[in-house]
Amino acid sequence: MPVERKVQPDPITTKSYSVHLLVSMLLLTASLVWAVYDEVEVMRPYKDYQARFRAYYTRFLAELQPQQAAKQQAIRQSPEYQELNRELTDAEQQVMGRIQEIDRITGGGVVPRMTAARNAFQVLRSEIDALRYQIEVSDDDAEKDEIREEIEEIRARIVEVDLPLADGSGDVEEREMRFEELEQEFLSMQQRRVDLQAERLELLERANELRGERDGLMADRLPGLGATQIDGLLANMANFEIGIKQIHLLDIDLVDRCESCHLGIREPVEIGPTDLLYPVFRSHPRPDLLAIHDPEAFGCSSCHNGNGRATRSVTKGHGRHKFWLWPLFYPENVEAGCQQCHAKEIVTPGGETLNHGRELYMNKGCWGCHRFEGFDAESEELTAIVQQLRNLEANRDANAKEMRESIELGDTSADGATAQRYYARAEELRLTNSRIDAEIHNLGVERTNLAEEVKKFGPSLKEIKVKDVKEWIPEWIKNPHEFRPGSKMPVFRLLDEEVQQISAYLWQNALDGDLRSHPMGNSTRGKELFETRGCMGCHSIGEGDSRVGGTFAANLSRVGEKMNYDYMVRWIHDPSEVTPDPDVPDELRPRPVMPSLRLTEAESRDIAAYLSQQRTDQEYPPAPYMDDPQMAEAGLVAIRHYGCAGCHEISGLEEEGRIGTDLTVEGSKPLDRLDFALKTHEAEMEGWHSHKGFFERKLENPAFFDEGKEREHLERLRMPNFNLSPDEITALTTFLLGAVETVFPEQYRFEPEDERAAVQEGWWIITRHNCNGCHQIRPGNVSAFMTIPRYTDDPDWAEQLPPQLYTQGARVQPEWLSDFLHNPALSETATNRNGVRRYLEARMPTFYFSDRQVSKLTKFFMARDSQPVPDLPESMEPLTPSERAVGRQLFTSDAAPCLDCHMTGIPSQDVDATAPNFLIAAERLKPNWTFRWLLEPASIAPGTAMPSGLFERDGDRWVFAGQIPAQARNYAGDHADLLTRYMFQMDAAELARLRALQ
Amino acid sequence: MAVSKKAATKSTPSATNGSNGSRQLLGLTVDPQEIKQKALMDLKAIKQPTKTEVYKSIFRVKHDQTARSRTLGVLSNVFLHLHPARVNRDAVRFSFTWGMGGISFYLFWVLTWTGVLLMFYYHPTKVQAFRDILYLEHDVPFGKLLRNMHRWAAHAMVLTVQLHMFRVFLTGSYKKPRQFNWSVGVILLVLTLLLSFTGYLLPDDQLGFWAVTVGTNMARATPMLGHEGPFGPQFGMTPFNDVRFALLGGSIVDANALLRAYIWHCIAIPGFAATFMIVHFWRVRKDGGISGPNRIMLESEIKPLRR
Amino acid sequence: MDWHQLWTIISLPDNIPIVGMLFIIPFFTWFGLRQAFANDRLLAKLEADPKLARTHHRKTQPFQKGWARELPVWPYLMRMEFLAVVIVTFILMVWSITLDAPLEEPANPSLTMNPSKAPWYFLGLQEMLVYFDPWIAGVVMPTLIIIGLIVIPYIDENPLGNGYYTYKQRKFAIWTFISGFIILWCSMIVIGTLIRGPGWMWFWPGMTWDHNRLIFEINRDLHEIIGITSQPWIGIFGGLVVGGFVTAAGYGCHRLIIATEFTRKILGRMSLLQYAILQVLLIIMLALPVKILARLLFRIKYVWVTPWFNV
Amino acid sequence: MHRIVVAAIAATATLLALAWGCGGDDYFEEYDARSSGSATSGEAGAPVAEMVTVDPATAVTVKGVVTFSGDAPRFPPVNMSAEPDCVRLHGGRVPSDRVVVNDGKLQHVLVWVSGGLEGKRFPVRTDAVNLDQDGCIYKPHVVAVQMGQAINITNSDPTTHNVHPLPRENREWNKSQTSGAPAIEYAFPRAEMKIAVKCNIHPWMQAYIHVMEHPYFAVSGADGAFEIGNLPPGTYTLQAVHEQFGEQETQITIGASETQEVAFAFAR
Repeated sequence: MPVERKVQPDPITTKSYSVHLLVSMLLLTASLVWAVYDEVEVMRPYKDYQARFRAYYTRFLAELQPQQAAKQQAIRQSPEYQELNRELTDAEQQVMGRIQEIDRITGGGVVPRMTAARNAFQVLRSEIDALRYQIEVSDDDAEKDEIREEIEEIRARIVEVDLPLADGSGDVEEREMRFEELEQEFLSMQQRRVDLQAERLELLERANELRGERDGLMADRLPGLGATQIDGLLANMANFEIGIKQIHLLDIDLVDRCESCHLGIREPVEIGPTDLLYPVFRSHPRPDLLAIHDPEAFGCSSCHNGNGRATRSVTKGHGRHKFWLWPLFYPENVEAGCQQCHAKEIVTPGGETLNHGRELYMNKGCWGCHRFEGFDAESEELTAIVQQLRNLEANRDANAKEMRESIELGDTSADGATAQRYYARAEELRLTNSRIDAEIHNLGVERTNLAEEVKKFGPSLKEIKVKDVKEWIPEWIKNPHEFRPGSKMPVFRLLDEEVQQISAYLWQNALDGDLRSHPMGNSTRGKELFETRGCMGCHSIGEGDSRVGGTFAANLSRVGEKMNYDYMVRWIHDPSEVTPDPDVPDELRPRPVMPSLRLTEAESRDIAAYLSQQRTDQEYPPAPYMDDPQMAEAGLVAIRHYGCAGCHEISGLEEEGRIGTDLTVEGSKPLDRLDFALKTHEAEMEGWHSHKGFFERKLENPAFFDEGKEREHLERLRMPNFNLSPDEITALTTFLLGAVETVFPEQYRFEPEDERAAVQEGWWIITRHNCNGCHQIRPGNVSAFMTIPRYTDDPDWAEQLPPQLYTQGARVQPEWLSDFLHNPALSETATNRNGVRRYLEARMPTFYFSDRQVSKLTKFFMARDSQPVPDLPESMEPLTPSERAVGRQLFTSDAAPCLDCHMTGIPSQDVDATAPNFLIAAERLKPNWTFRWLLEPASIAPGTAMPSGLFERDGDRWVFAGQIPAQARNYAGDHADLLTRYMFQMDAAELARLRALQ
Repeated sequence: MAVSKKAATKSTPSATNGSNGSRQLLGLTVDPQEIKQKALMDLKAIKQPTKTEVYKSIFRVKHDQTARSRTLGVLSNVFLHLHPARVNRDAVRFSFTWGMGGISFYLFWVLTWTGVLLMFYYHPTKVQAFRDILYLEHDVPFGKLLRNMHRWAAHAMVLTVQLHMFRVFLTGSYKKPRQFNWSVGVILLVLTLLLSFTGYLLPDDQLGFWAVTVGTNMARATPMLGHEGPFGPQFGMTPFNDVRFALLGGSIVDANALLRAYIWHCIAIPGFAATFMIVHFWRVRKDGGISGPNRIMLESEIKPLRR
Repeated sequence: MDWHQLWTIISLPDNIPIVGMLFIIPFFTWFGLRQAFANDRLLAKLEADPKLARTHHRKTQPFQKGWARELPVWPYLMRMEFLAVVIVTFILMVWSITLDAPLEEPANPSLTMNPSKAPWYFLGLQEMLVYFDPWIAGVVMPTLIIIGLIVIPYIDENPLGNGYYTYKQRKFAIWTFISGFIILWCSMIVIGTLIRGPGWMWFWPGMTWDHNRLIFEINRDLHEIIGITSQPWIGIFGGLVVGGFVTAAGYGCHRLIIATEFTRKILGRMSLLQYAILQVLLIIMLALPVKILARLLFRIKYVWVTPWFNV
Repeated sequence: MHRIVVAAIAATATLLALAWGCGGDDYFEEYDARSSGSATSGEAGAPVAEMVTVDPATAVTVKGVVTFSGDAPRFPPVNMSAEPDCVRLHGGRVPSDRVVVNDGKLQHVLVWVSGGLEGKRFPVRTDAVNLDQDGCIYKPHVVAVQMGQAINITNSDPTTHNVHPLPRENREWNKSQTSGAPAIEYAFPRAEMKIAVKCNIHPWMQAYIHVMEHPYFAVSGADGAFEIGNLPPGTYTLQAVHEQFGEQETQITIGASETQEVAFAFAR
């Protein structure tokens, strides 16, 4: 290009980058500042929480303080307090002079004198000690002697000491003393000081006692904290340091910083959800649980889950994000956490939702299809024992063989010593086998027990031919909840033809049997018996709002439509009587869950008559297909597919296993293994892609995750619908959420080996047999009986409620209880009655317990009240004749007419009785419990008819509160104790005398 | 040597002076005038810190504007040890270089430092590894920042290395005389990827675990050396002696794999990478700086090939 | 359309580099080629004007007479480096403050992740697993990539375009590299990241990653389609097909190599060994898209089945 | 070079946007937003009842008579034979006190204001109500008290009784009271209708205690009359409750200082 262009300045060398540099440096600096801010503030949001907490809590306490101070002031004004205070002042005044003197002598005389003597003494002693050491290390005897002399010289040396006088006058005496004298002086002054202090303490004893009493009165009367305590809390807040608050459990390396934000959790003041404006600051809503699970020992996330380490944000801390495997439990499921350690129990005190869930798992029969460790443990134990027996027998046979061989070898060995060795071996084996025999015997007993205990959840379907109305069966199978809303039999998703096939199989494979035919009973009497004998502890009648009775067993509102009258009579009369089954030997016959109420045949007929009337006039279409063998054949497939044999005894399917998943650790199953199917995306978007979301939806509608799926009928989800209520779903979800593989080592888990294990085991039996249906076993328990209008509305009937079992273990003797559980009639002949409370209409039924179960139950009651098993009876002083007379008078006094309520054995009188007979007291009750019972029955059995306040305190004994009978006035002993002894030594003759006196 | 000798001779008189002074001190006679003078000298020295021996020993001597002193300046400048004194103007132009090589090096440097800091908090054991990451995330001051920086710098480095290579290719900079340096660069790319890959496993979470599982599963199929590869079984390969076993220290990704990944990640590969980087940079210098110096060449100017 | 899914994938912190790649690679491709074209224009001018060519400074654009050809490192290079360091540090800081490095559940060998993906830069290789047996995709391919990259300077006998951007003088090399780097490497990574979902199935952007998705896909070996059922005929047939491909591809590549006078000239400078290596690499590179298309379009699983290996 | 700075800033902006997308959570802001939203949507917690003082000048009175028509169910006379001491106190048969009708007037009916006083609190009555055990019968058979108001339970019999209220909501207790023992004074802290009181020693003895939230109630006397006074004017629901015959309700509106007559008629 010819045209010469003007050279432009070089852009690289001429351009300045100052602006770029400046801008980017500024940006970098800003990012550094940001990083620091991020680190210091954003990453540590708890600082804001703590600053707020300090402000809010200080304000809260400042408001609370004057209130509490006012309350305290009011208490101080109370005459009792004033009186104590005055006494205290007096007591203090009395000794004040001497106390002051002691203090003066000690401080001004004894201690200075002691110190002076000690100082001088110590100088000499150190010198001596140093010389002694020289002796010890010296090899030269001459030198040793020399040094010893030196020591003697020191000992003899006279030292001048200024000793203050011991009387506290402050004067000083000048003394010349030797080593021993100094030591003596020092020791004597030491002793003097001790003596003076002891005297001082003794003088103040009364005052201190009174002060304790006064402060105790304050603590006793003051609800919440005292003003000074609150001042202390305020001071804590004033010195509050912002920083991570953490609990670190070294052995499991658990770090929980929950309290960095939840600052009020462990405060001694109760802080409500909004007391500090935000619920995050509330105190723990269950301080009782916190008290037994000290956070310093258990942490927080061990129960609640969440990421205890994370303090960056709520989401991180609560672990509610995809990658944290242990997200915080929601409040309604919080009890799920209990199972980390309380996995072996069916009842965990304090975990009501969880217990409800477990109870549902047991009593809705979930375990029929889904194994869960602990549920139906008997059948597993049985299998294990059978295996064990086989092994033992094999061992025994092998030993026997070896024994024969040893003997043979011994017989043929060359020398005697060798032969002896062989014979000894044979002998040892023989002994081993005899031990094995004993073991086999014990296991055999165990096996018998277990065989009695193993039972399926639902009724045996082998009986349906004799039991049920044929045409009713398909209708029932089709939709049990239509016939009986809320029934435990769930609704399967069956095709009509499957219903027919299943009915056909069941019908054709049921047992044929003859039933004794019964005349129709009196249904009016039957109704009364049904409502009062105890049937309603488990069964209910009426549907919807008018439903009355327990939920443990079937609702009988339409039972008349389905069941044969004759069968009903047999069943009510004796549930253990079954149609003979040629395939099953008698000892393997399953025992029914339904107990016997020991009804007479007439009573059974009456009840059956009443129940037969419980029906609507629905017609059932004929079902000829039920006799078609082809249908039955197809039915077998369906029955297998739906797992009917999981809950029912069905001919030909005795060995069938469970069809569902094992749920023992379902809560820790990886989320990806829960099949959300087509709902996955929806779940993720709506935020329920979690165990909780899965369980809740699955329980609400087991077919939920089939929705939208294109599947063959038999490929669809098999779980039937139980039509659970929202509460039940929450309870079961809680239970399943907590069903996890525990991450805690053994020392954390509640797997006691002492008597508490007996409590754990007992609850399983109690839940399985619905003892709660009639008895209150835990305070707050509402038994089914307590919901029946008759018992709630009429105070007379309220007295007819079955007894509470709160302190049963302390009350009765274990041997007696065991007998009673075996046979509640307490008699081999008069079985149609209650053994103890014959006046009760309701009857303690005879359960088909195995020996093992009875023993477990007995241990349960004993363990709950910390009673020793076996029980060694207390020795009881025999009554002197005069004591007997006093006892008699007290027993029959107008003020305590014991025999007005207690049974006496006279039928006419026992009609009105509301308490047991004294004659069985000695073998049944425990004296110490009886003594406490007499004093304050209401604290042992709230609501009891036995009145409180029969005795009043007089010095260190209890005396009768009413008009004291003449002879008793001179009796110096304890009246309640006397009455107890009298009661325990009562016999029929004595009782007759009392009756006469009455 | 010559310099130190000179210094030694210079210092001799002052040393004798000092010994004179000390003799006076022993005699307890103090000359206030002399002490004052010495104090003044010290003060003067403080006023001109650049003149002190301490300063000079650290920052070298300020040179006069002579050719010799300039040479000394170049020789003693730390930056000019890494770069030549002058570079082709294109090497300064960002649009030409994209700066990716330098950025890659800088990122490597960042990774080294953050990595070293992370090593303080990390134990390559199955029990502790994951916990340590949580610890870093929640406890260690700036721990989250540290880990994030390490991770993102690693990702960025994989990108910048690739871009660097892309640029080198587009400018034909691998051509004579830089063929070998390109090969070194390729090896550095491989090392970069391996560094990142070995680091992936270290948090011991699902992400890393399965990424490494997938990655190492391919090794099963190595021909002849993997038990699932062609001719592998014929060579007697089983899951317990093949190349994958060697990589993982076991037949599954477990504690040994973690430890191996750790050692490869922290010691072996960085060592190789550093070595190759040194070679790479040295070759850049020796090959005449970055490729910019070459004139553009016309087709007509191609010289015939001489073999 | 489920854009939430796409957002979930894109916003995954670990996928940021891929998202960045989507922008950065095209940008730099454009950025480099723009300079190449500018230089090409200069080259064209010089070629047209031999006189100017003799006197021209021969520096790449933009350069003007009078400017220093070399600059002191201090301050001109140092300041650039410093600026780069500052900006990179800044970006890294902001990136690290705002985005957390991923940390998922603790490793659990019994719980397979679906999809379980390799680190993003290996996703190209993982994607290859769909089309090839692991020994090819996981071992042979990477090895060949490395070897191929290393030998580039030794087989590229084109003396032009050394040290400056140019397209015109290196069409063949640039096309080969771009197709290898961008089409085969980067796009495979993008597919592996954004497109491959659970079960390594193909999900278009906007489709939900449904774990339950089922697709009917039967891949058959080529010999099955043809109807050959017994060894050794299967092996022989496969060998023939592969051999056929190699012949055809080699022929095609050769046609490309001798496409213009310039390329023929370059060919003339190459030794037989260089040519052979070039051909092998080109044929293998070409085999990738061919096999991918054969799989995607014709559902062909293996072409060559032998008792020892399958291709 | 500008481009780089621009690119850096753009990258920063992108990252910031991403960071915002991943957003942190501020508990306090969220909680405030949530609770302020819910506060307007509905009052969840029950408001604290206000203490009302009645102006005697405008106070009104409701009074009336409870009548009964038809055949009153006959209850068998009380059988005290189990306790000769009790029999001795009566000169013959003791009629049941479950239903007492005198000339068509029904005794032992609780009349109370069941509606119209919601959300109001009234001072607790300071007078004690007596419940006497006299002749082995509770006198009166029906007692009404305000919650917190004391009941004095006395024993005028020569025999020991035990006093055993069976509440459902209040705490349950059971105390024996010997002849001539001091009165048991007890105030039920919670409102609850129809608390049965029993003596377990003498199972025929029964009384009912009604514990009311406010002081506006009365129990009809032997003449069936009742009177509720010192009521602020307004519209109320009045309910009459009898142990056997259930409940009746009526609406009334009374202006200031008025006295209104209300009649309840039970029938069988």
